Amino acid sequence: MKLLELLGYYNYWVFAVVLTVGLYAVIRKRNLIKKLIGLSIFQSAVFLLYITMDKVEGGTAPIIQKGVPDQVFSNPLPQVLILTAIVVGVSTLALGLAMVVRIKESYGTIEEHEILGAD
Amino acid sequence: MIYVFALFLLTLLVITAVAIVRTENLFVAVMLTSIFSLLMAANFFILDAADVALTEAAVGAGVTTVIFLSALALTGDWEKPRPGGRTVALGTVGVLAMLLIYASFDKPRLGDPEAPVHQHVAPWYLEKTPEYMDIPNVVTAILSSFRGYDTLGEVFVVFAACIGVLFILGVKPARQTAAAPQPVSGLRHHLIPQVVGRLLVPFIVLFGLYVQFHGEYGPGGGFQAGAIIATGVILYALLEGEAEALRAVPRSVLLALVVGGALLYGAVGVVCMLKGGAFLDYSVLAADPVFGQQLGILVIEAGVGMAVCGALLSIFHAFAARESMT
Amino acid sequence: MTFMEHLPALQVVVPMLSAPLIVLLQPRGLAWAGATAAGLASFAIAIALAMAVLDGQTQVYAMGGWAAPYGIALEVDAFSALVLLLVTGAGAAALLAARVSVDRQIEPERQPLFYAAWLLGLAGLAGIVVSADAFNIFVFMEISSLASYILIAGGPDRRALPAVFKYLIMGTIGATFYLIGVGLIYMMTGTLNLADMQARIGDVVALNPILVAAGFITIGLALKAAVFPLHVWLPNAYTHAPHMVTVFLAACATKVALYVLIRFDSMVFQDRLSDHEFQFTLFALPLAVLGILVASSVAMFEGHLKRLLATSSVAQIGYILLGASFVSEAGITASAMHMFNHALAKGGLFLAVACLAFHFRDLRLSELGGAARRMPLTCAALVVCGLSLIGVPGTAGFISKWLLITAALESGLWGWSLVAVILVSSLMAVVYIWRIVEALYFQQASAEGDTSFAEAPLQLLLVTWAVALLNIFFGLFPHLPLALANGSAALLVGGAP
Amino acid sequence: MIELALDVVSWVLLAVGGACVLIGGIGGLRLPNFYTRIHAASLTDTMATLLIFVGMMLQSGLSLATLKLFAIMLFLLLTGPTATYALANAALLSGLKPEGDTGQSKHGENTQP
Amino acid sequence: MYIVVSIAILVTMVLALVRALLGPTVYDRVLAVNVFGTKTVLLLSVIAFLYGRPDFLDLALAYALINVVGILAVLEFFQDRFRKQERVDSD
Repeated sequence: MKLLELLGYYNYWVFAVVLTVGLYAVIRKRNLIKKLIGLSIFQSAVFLLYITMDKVEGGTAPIIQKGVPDQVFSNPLPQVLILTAIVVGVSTLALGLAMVVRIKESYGTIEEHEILGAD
Repeated sequence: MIYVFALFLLTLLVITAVAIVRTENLFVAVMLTSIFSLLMAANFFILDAADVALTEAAVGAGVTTVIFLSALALTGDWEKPRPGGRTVALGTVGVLAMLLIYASFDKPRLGDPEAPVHQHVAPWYLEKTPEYMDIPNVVTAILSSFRGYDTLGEVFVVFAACIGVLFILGVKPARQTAAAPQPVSGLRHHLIPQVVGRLLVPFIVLFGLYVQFHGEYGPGGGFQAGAIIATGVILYALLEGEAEALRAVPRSVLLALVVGGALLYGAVGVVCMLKGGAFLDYSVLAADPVFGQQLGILVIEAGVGMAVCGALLSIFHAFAARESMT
Repeated sequence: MTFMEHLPALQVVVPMLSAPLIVLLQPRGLAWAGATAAGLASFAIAIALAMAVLDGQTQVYAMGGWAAPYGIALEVDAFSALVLLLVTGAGAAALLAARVSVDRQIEPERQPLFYAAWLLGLAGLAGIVVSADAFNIFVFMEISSLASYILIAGGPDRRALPAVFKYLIMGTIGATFYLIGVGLIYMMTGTLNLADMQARIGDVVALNPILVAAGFITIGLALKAAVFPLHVWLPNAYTHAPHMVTVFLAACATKVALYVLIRFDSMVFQDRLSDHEFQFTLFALPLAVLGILVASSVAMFEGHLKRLLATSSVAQIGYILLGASFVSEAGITASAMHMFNHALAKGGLFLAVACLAFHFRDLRLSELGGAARRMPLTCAALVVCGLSLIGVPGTAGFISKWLLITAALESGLWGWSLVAVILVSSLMAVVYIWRIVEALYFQQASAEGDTSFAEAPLQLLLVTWAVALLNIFFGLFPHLPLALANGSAALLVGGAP
Repeated sequence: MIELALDVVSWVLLAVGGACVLIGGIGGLRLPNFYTRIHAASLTDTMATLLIFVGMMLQSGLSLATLKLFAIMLFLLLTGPTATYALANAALLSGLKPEGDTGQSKHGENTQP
Repeated sequence: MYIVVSIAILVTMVLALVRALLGPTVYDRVLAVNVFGTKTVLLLSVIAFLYGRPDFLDLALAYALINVVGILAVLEFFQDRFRKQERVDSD
């Protein structure tokens, strides 16, 4: 029973590890595109946290089938929140990449230490 | 039994994330990012989040990879390694990880029905959706009606991203290349992909429309449909060349799509106000409240689909036009 | 439902829906006119809401017709009415004065997009203040952040881009930390509505996730509000942004994040978590004091005029956090008042900087010689707003400094040392304002600079003077903001309904 | 009776399909250079897809799901080989010469454009 | 029965991931991504049947269509760089 008990928390540990991997990339890497990739990993971890909440033992996706009586459904609310968060992540990514392209044209480099050196 | 899959895929997820951070070739990092999004979608599907998996698939595999690659084409795809100790970064990040893992023991176990999340608001939604809207997909019902204001904010986030990229990339690059920007010929001499692609594009757009209008009955809705249709037109642009795609869907149409979609969503809300209900209260739209709700959901999903499709395509064209300039 | 009842929704909908319309207005002048009309309309709505709140009825609006915990509820009480006035007022004033200054810095064909982003920023900030749903605050926080990234990225010289990229990275990390915090609270209480959360958080047994959630939300919002150690993005972002954007963002952007922090803390965490007051004070007080002292001293030795004022903004945010960290009625009143007064003072100062920028390409203090002779009116307005920033009696700044000192004294044994900190930092403020005055009035004009009388355009000058006079007016008759601040303090900490 | 036969046939198809997938995966890993690995990958693309989807179609009988399964199979069979062809074409164009009999590709290093 | 097939697919995904991480030339990685995408489609369809909810096949259908766009975008990227290098060498 103990192992199955621990398995229940496995999702939260993966959330913690992927979150820290993303944060590490954002803090540590100096290439601006690698920072953006780290940022998208960082946000994906949060999506995993929300979707882990919605699973109910033996429940199916919250789409009500006409014929089937008293079905157990997973919780639909975190899915709605994550639908919004995914699109927010893509929008921030697109804006960040547009800035990186402009920085490359005006500074000639996308390494943070070289940019700071240039000014 | 789902533990086996969940365990397996989550471990793959962690490996891919670490590999993305470690590799120095940015192109490889982008390839691994698309694998990362494939794994995320599979994980969501196993955890009963079909709508979210479809969104992650439509947005992650198609549009994100294409935008990253066009940005890499404009910048370099090698990262300068950073020598020196990484103890400080690892230290702070390690502390955060320990804190999170320590806090995870009080959280409800994966999937236990007594978790507070399943007691308070969720059962009301599951119970009231057939009564108020009578549509099977509860996620679409919440997304468009119960929490429609969130989705309105969401459409304006996409609208902001679109005008942001057009604003930032609106500045002509400083050193215009002497040679006239030669038309970016798509995979011209790849005959087979071109033929298959020309066959495939109509089916992708058709499938996008299916997902758009099937949103109430199965996994689908405005976001997914907009992303899939945008991916279809991007495939056409890849095969025929960006200029050809611009002739098919000119920039003015794209701007009209984005502005039209956002305004359509807002207009439905204002009409609800004028007809005496609260903002975005669709039950006043028609005599029978249930039919009014369904009508409202259908119209705003169309608005969301238009806005997302227009925004993603104008972002792609902004980057592609930049490529042909430098 | 009558028109008056729709006001909370209209407050957000009017600027938000006019943004796409403005993108279509290609002819140059029209974009500015449309944006200003929408800005003034939202300011009028904010005034009407404030009037309604002042005579006692807090507006609650169920969005989409669904009741609170199931749908999204909007709520306008005393605190949000005050911050709404601040946000829409700063937005409308900056828009009124923006035409001349923006024409010089943004190309005509990009202006419709610029003004649309401006209105989205205004709508996002108003959406945060009006909303009473935790996830809805995140969505509108993203809208306002994306809009401010776009606005700052419009800056004329190339240094704006790395500055705004750093702001994007730190802002997104802050918003995602906030999202994690909300997720953890939702996991333990099962609801997203703030009032509902307050009710249900009491019977949560396992306190670990709630503490971690409190930590994440506080750090995320501190990042967004540029509280002391996490403020590194602010000076560069405000310095290299277009002048009018700095006026708008400096006046209200960071204060809205502090508004959410104070509301979250006093409503959700405060009376339910045992000894949480002590934890919040333990966290916020040292950061506020450090922020005030370090930022003020850095501002003293700063050469560039705009960067000096931006760094002093970090110190002023420290004051607001100082007031909030007392967790007492007097403390919340002081921090709410200082939000209002600082917006007036700093908005006026940056408007004066925008006027100066018309005739002085380089805004370094060493280059501003002889400005007073060439632009007497602008420099006079700058001095008035500077005095209000210091807190000279008779100006708005004095009211909030006075309230801070009384709150500090009331807060027990540490009171006297905090009063000393406030006085020392006010002295530092005197020093750096005096450095500006000395550069403007007593420094010899540089050799080739012409000294003919050349004032800023009339439109910009009128708005600058209007804000300067407001500084004085609210210094002498602070009844309106004071009533709202007292109401908000009673609501948040006093436990009034 | 028919039911049982259908079940057995689809189990067999699914099992062989699974084995095919596995063989393709192992092939992709162990084969020496790029062009041989492309064969292994295309094996799984076509054969395994065919087997697994036909096996599932037998299970689901005549329904909307069968139509969807058929559509997925059709598109996979259409796009898989195209992608593999385009990939091999691009690799050949940019100079990755297929090996004669030495077995070890000259351009093994990572910085291949 | 579906479990056996899904386990086989999962193992293949691991092998494809190993190829993506090791892959000497860049084209190996692109090949690995292509194999990974196809296997995800198979896995999603099998799990849809495993859960007894065949109406979720839309997701697998979406992936079958979109996966090819990523691969062709990569090849377009390489073609651009290859043409840019030719221009650099020529002038």
